[in-house]
Amino acid sequence: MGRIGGTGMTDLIFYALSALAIWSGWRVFRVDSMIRATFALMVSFISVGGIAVLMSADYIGVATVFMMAVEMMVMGLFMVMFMMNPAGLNPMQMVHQYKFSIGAGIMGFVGLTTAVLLTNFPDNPLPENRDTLRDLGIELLGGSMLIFETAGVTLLATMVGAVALSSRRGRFGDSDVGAAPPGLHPGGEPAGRKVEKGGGHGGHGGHGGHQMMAEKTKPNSNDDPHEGHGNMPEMEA
Amino acid sequence: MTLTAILIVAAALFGIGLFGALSQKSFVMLMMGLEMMLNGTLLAAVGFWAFTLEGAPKGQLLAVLVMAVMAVELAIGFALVVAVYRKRQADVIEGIGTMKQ
Amino acid sequence: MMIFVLAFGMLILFLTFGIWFAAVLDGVFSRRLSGQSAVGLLAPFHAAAVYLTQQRLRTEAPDQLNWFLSIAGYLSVAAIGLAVVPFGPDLAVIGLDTSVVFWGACESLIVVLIFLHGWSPNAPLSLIGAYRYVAIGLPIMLPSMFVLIAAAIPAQSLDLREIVASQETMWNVIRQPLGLPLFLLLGLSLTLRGPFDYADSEDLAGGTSAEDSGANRAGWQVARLAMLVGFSAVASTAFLGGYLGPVLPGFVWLVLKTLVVMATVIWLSHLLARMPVARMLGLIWKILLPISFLDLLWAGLVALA
Amino acid sequence: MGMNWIAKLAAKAPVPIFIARGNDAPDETDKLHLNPNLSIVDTPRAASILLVAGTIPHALTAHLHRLHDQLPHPRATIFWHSSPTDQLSSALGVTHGDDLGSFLLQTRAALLTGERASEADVLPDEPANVWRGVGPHGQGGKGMMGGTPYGRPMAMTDDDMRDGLKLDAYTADFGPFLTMLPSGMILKITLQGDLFQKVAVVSPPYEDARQGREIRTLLKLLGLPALANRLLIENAHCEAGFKRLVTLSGVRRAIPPDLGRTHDGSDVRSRFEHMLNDPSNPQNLHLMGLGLGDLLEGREWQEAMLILNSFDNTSLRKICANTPTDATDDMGDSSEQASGGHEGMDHSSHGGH
Repeated sequence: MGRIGGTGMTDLIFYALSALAIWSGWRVFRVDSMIRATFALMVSFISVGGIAVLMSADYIGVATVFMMAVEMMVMGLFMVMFMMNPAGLNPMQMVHQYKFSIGAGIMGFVGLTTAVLLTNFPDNPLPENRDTLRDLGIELLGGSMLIFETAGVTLLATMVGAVALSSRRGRFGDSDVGAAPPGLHPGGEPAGRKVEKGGGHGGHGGHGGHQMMAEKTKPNSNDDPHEGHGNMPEMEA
Repeated sequence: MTLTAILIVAAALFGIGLFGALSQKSFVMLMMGLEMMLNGTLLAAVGFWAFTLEGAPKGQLLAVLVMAVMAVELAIGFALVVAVYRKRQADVIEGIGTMKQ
Repeated sequence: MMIFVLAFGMLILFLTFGIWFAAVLDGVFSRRLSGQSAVGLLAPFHAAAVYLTQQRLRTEAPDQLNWFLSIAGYLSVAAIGLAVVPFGPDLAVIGLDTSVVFWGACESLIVVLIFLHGWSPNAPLSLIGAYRYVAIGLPIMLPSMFVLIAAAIPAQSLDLREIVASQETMWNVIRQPLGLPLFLLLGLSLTLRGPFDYADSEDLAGGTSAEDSGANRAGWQVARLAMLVGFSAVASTAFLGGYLGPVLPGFVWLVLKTLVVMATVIWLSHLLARMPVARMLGLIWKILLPISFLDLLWAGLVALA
Repeated sequence: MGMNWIAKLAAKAPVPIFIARGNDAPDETDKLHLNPNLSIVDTPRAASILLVAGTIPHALTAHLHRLHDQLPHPRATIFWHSSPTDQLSSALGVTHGDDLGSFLLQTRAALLTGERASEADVLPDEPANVWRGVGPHGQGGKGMMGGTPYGRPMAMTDDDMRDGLKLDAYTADFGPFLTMLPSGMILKITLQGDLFQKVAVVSPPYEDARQGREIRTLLKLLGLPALANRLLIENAHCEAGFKRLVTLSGVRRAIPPDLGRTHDGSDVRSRFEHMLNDPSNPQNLHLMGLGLGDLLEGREWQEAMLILNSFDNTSLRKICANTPTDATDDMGDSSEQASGGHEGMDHSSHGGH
């Protein structure tokens, strides 16, 4: 399936793209700057898209680049929005169970690789000159139309769900004032489970309580900024 | 470019993603780990399609579905991040030790 | 191989000439509108030379790598966008079955690159420009993709070469009258111009490029003009029949049509006022997007008829 | 030292100048836009020459020096109708107005050939504040939030005005030479994204800051710089051609309705209309205790700039007088020290040559 100037060239491009995909994937979790992390992931996706194009999956490859550029852009914005330190100018490592995670990652890789090496895969490569794009189109709007349309409806439902989840107005009032269900009789205790006073939350705003917001009271909030940093992430190696 | 090579690359991406998803404290970084795992999956799906299916279009359909899954994961993930942040001002996993209330 | 080298040479020639011409045209339009005499043909070179003699300043704690990558990337994406355009039958640098989707990928990468350009200097005004651009740049891509798909429908192909071939009898601009105007708005947004210039606008003292100096500034301005060339070439291919035309060689026709599109975009950019972001978002989601649906619906109905 | 070919080409281009307006900037300052040998740029990063027009009040000289350091080398400063400050003693002074253009051209040519040395930085190229972190990277203190490296603590969350998502806020001083703000005005702005959260006046605009430049700034803010320059031509606002262009541009519809409404019902749209049709005759507005906070808070950047520039100078100074000044801030050493930055750029952002 040498698409660009013979098999040797294709192999070379494949190895280069693979190396780029893995290296940038690794950088995602090693850089301080969230923006760099996000766009390293994008580079990884673009490389995989390139490999897909090498394998004659033109549409899949190009659409991966298309989708991932947009998705990573949105992700980058969320990074800047929610992170207290998106540029990594104040370097920190926000990790937990670090050794276990490394072990799990390596185990995952080794296990899958072993499985790959020990399995005999059938060898039915893509025939030369097959119009894969046309195949895909016919399949999407032919035999597998139901699947495709289900995916479409799922995406629509996702959009509705995402808007509902992220909007401020909830069923029982504004979400940021601590939504509570109405009482069983007028003015009574909220129905349902009781609120437990727990120091389980914290994070960003909680830290704010540290320095500047200590005096700021937050009426109507179930969250207490003074307790907020009970579990705040500590610096780790 | 052989199927084995492609699958090993996919396994490596999956492993990195697994490491990221398990180790990162921040929600958004955790989602990047999940995306990375799906990245490996996508590569493996396309690899199988190209080398073992004789170009049966259903293989490409699988890859399209993986992409749809990524989009759904991202959208719902961000919506949940926003919802949790509104309620708790939390942007790390430890911030929601409990899901109650 | 010979064909590839030929096409590549044409691309470089086209891009260089286009950038120069766009810069001249921009100067002419803006000075005409402000009631002043026109500028010389060499003015762009002089202006570029000024930037090249200046020092390249650093801001405090910038993201140097991304700063460089955003400028280089913007320029290369412009060139890559131009590369999918067929200069003649079967004469494209990148001949891809999915070139329309490929161009879409370029569009979305441009949003990323412009964001990075505003992000990297670590300065408030440029970051505001970057935020605002993403808010506008992502939604304006939706109508543009719909009109491009509509343009692909009569060709029954996502290949720009096929799309040109399908316009042998009638150009898409006549067949789908809503397509080109909507696509031109995208062009204003991709090249950071006039009513869609939310990244580099005057209310932010230059926005994402407020901190650029010296060679960086020259590079960014050249990249913007290159993007204009790339966009205009794609627009004239998808809607104005690309290289099709009588008597003259195909490449000349393509260049002429590209220049017409380019002049229109520059003219619109100087003529139209820019509204605040929230108002523009309303316009895009509530008016432009439904219009692009109509365009797609129309194209589908015509194809079925 | 001869010129290389790039410098020779550059010498033929219009001189990029950045204008820092003083209190009594000469009337001809605006006309410089019409000079084909000059190009007036919006950011000091693009300029070769800093033109100081009129006297800069003593309180603002530090800002002027910071602005000076933000110009790329080779650079020069020219004081026009004013005398150079002590720190900028190597700068040139000019009083005559007619041949300013040719004088600027000569200065630039001298810079390019190296006859005239580029001016050195006035302010030291070092952080504005001391390093007050503890950890190896300056993160310092307990947890992640500890220290304030170089006086810059991490961004803190602030209440949101639109939908209650409490995200990080950024506070900085903007002005006094920013082209979209009235000259001399320094605002301490707290931003969330591009939304104005809080506004305080550090320094009000000069008494004679604008000389009818508001309408041209408004046109520039609305993306029509060419039309703004056209207004410099005598009686241009009466021309039919100009009026047609304004109508064609849709500029009236581009201004959101009810933006910056005052008590007597006038909004940006109506004030824009008035300035366009009757520029010599300022409107009499009833402001009644209206402060900048009432007008700007919750607005996004472009809207806020439109509101600011839709008032004539007298009204704007009245509004500033109604606005609490910066003294009320009790954040101590937090973010605002980082932001002595003129142009809204951080103080030491001119660093690293």
